[in-house]
Amino acid sequence: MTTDPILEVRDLAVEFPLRQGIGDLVHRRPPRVVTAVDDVSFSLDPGEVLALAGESGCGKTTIARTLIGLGTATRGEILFKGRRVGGDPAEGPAISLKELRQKAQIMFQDPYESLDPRATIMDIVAEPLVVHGLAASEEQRLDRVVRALEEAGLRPADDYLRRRPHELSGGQRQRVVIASALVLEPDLLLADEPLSMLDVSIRAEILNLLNGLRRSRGISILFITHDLGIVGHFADRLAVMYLGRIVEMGPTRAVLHDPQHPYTRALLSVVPVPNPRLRRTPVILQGETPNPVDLPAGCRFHPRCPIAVEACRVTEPDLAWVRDAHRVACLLVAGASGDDAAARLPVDHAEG
Amino acid sequence: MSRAQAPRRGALRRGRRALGRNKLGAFGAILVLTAFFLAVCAPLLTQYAPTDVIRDAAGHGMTFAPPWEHGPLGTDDAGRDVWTQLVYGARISLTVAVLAGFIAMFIGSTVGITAGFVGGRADTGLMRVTDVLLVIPDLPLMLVLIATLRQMDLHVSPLAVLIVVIGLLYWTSTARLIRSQVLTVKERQFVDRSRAIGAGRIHIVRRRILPQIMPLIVVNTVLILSTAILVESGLAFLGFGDPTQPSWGTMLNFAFDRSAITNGAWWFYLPPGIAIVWVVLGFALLGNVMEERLNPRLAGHHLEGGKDMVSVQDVTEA
Amino acid sequence: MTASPLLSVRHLTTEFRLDDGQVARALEDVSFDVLPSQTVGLVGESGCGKTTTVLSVMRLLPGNAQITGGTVLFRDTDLLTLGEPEMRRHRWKDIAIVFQGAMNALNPVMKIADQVREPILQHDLMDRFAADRRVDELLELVGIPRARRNQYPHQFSGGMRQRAMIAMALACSPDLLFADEPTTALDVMIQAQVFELFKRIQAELGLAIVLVTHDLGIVAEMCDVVVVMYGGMVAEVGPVDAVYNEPQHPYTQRLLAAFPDPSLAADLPAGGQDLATIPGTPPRLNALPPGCRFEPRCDRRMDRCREASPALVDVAVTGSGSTHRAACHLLGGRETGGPEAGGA
Amino acid sequence: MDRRRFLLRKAGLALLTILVVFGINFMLFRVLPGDPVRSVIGRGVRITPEAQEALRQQFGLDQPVFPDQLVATAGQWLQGNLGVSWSLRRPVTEVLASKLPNTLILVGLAQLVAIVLGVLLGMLAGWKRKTPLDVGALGFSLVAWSVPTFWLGIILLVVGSTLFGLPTAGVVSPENTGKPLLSVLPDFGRHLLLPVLTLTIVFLGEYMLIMRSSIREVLADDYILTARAKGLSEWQVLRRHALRNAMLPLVTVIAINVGFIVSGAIYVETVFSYDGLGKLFQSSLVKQDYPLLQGAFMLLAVSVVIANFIADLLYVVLDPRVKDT
Repeated sequence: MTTDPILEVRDLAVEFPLRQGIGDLVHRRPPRVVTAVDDVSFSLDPGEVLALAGESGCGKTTIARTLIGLGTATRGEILFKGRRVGGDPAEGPAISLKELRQKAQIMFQDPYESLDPRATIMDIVAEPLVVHGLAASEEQRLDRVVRALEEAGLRPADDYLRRRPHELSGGQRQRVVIASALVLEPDLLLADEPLSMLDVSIRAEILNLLNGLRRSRGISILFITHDLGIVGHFADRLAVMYLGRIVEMGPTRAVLHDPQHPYTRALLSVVPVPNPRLRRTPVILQGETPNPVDLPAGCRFHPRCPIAVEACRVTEPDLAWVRDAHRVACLLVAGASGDDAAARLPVDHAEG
Repeated sequence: MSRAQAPRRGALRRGRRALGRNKLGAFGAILVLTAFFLAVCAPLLTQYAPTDVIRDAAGHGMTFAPPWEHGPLGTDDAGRDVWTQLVYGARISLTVAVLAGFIAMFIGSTVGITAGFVGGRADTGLMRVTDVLLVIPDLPLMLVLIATLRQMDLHVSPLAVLIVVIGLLYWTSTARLIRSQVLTVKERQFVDRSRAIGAGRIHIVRRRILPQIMPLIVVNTVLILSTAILVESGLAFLGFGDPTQPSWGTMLNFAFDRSAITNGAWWFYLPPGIAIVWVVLGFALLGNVMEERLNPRLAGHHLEGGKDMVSVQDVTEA
Repeated sequence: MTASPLLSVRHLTTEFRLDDGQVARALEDVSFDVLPSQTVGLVGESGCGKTTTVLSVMRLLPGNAQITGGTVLFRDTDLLTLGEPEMRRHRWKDIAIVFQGAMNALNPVMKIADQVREPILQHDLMDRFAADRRVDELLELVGIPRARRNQYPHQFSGGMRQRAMIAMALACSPDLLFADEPTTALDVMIQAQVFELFKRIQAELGLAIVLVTHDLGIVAEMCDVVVVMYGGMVAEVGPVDAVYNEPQHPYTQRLLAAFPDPSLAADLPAGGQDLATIPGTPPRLNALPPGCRFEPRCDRRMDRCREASPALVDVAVTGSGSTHRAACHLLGGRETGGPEAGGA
Repeated sequence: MDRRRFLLRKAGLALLTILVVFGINFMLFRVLPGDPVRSVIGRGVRITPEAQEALRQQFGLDQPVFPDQLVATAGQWLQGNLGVSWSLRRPVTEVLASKLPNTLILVGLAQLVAIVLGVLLGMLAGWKRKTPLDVGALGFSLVAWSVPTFWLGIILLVVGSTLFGLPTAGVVSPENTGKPLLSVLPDFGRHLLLPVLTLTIVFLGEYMLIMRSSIREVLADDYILTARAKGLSEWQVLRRHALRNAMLPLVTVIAINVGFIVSGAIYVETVFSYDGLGKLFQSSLVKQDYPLLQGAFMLLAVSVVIANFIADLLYVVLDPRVKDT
């Protein structure tokens, strides 16, 4: 890597305290916490798309919200272009949250919810400019808003400026969201499930739009999704999360082609494939993701893991290199741990 | 009289839909406007003063003169013109209700927004106070307070006492309502988006939260006004109005205490009651129509209107 | 024809009366068959009429909707001609529904076991005691621990609720099961569990399933036959294999192209590849185009498409008893109004 | 569990409310100007300073207000000693106990009828939309809500007495005064009719309105569709699935409204000179009989708090999901 990463996340942990009952106070039980994100590290290069994938409750959304300051990190640090977010300038290069929020933008899942129903499209797209005191004159502001709208595919922009969100379709709203992110010309876009509420044909359009932005503007995108079916079309790298941790991370093609972690394998095997000639036998994990309050000891996936061994109950695996940039957190994967326990890993279970 | 504003609001809103939206709203507006018209134009609508005693040809006071002897609404036990009292009473009733309503609304909105937006201890504390006030039976509490204040020789008008007491007690349901609305709005994604853009607290409250809350405040004010009219009339009926400035409630108090009923003087006890129902109904209907008008998203579950097609959900809402 | 259809929908047309007095034609001329033990996928984007089709067959439409034409033959009985009491006897006993996995399809203040038991008692299938035993069997079948039978829906996770819903649907041993977006709110792994359960009960009980979904992948994995709907009409119908590999209707073609195929993802160029899109938006049901409903978005439209709505015509007859048919003028078929357009 | 937490919180609130009411009572009594002793013996009566001082000591008024008087008062109240009524010269507790049953019967009957009718009619109105029943129910509810209770009482009093010859005042006729109510039941019933009717109408309108909209909302829920799909008839759907769910908002409203019931009792008892707590409250206010006023206020508040808590309990029974807001 010759370029410096635009975003670096180091050992990020986010915990939410649980409300204590009267009984807990009386018995002086220590406050319990939900560990939403646990020791997550990754980086993102300029122009790169990193997909953060996993089921609900795995912590992927919490990461995005924490990055943009909508949640508070319990531990760890976030560096934006080498500057610590919210850090003390005395300890090295730092960036304020306010400045970060100018360079990084978030877009949410639900295009019906993420636009103020009472505001006009003009107000919504111009809001970032107002907040950051950019574009002093009215004309300048209008000019930038129009450019952003057109770049987001709402042409001619004049048709949209005076409208309100409820007059637009889901796809159009998501384009407005994108426009309001583009108006500040950000370097980083945190896209939290931007496609999951949209119909198939609309979804493709929005995905292509994001893809185009990355190519034309070199915006880096952290793409949060539960849909492993779509990442191949978009992401350069893929990180799979389970219960607050990244269990596997690597170039998208490598992970999809040769998934190492048993969870990734299972997850990939259950993604429906629109090809009736390719019906496979899915690896269906039984039960449900456990409650993040009482995390299992050892590898947190072991209670549901089809190949878990005794050691998995005790040792929590680190995210270790397999080959090239492909990393896995599993004791049983060769290269990921010192021993050759991986020999026990059946490799045929994901193929039909 | 009840403080159960929230459920009733919903119920009325739906009720309104059943009868057609604009007709009922217009009806409510007409009721309210006529009442204000009476109040404002009182001196033009009658040739008497409320305290004038009507005398017959022989110079005797006409007590309990029926409408066919003295129009349009006859006289009361002291021979005063009922119509005159009615139109001047509108002034008193509406003034007390409007002032008390605004006090209640101001306290309620402030408490609600503060509790909802600040959260934490401030929220807990304010809501504790609200809950306690909500449970204490309102009429006895008001009566005790009014009696006490009157005993304290404060040299203020009894009407001022009424206004303050009603205003100080009827903000609780508003505060709860607005707090819960603020909490809902605060959690909505477009507020998160504003925060994520870097907007400060003041910007968010002013530009994102208040605009969503305003319609609720306005509508609730109108509905509180209808409650305030009822409460004022009740207190006045129990004898806590200002006998020198009779409101509709005070008129009913006189009618009841001075045997208008046993004398069959229906022209004395029917008109003020009808006037009260008139205005209360008017405010209630108006409030609910305004609610719909001011809030385009009220009916707006996001399945409605947003999708490109008329889906089943859309049409089943009809 | 190897078997006579269990359910045969012909020319079904359903209209909604809107607030402003307009009429929206939510379904028009919908025809398809369901054979015994078959799985049929009803697929399309939101608002295409999938759910309306199910509710029309069950005659559970809201008050402002009306079925204005067609027949719904369930084993030779036209459900549309039955009186309400007779129709009630068919509901759940012959045709049951699993609704979308949201909390709302179960009564929040009723215990799970009571809800599962209710249809058994309603249709007088057995006494209370036997019904209770049956409930236990059903819950075991779908994998709900006996200890949880007396819990309430809010104590169940989304996946468990959907299992309870399925147990309830099986209570009267129906021959046909509608599953309306049964996994929409669920995670993929839970979705896989639910579909595994569907496959198992179908193998064990031999019932036919109509799966309503917007997910082309699910249809490919689960179904024998697919019905592609667009704008309230059937665009294409046929065996899944035929429709997916040789789609005839331009809408089906574009829809399949727009749907990402994860099995090919590993071979995509680094940085991904654009997906095919369908420009424009689906028509509003109260402002339908005069001719083919897909015409305004179709890149192969002809003059004829603007004038007349195409009827379903045979593309090829396959051996399985399901014919591959599509409604497109490119196939040169007859126009609307032709005799028995949807016959199997 | 959530339920226990919910009930604990509600119980805490109830206790706090009672404390606050006690505080208000205590403070107001001390804040009042003038010499309470004078009020006891009535204005214009001359007594010696010595006698005044004796009374003063008897009431504990020579002690410092805080904490001595507060502690003493709290202690006495806890023992059920609410002092002696100035105007009636009888222990307040005794006076209250003699009036409580009358009010409970009046209010209880009215509530019962209003709830049963409100649930039934509201349900039918919400189910059969846009029928004459629905529109009628709505119109009735709106007007009933807008009518001041006391005025409705006056109208019914006039109509009832002139057209049906019903009594206009009292709990029983003068000749039956003092006899046990059970022995003069027909007379008691005739006296109850109009006050109960007044209160019923006032509450019925509101309950009907809430039930009506609540049943509509519930009927649009998905589980109703499930119930229909199961082959249930409309009536079965309504009874087994919609009713209980639709009752929940009503219970909440009744809980909030208990205070409103007290207001209703005060107005109605005043209009019909019905000898209950409401009338007692009103008359002790007029007579400035502070011990009695305090006692009546306290009893009313405690009743409301208890009724409120019962409604919360009922809610927990009806709804397995308890949300702690």
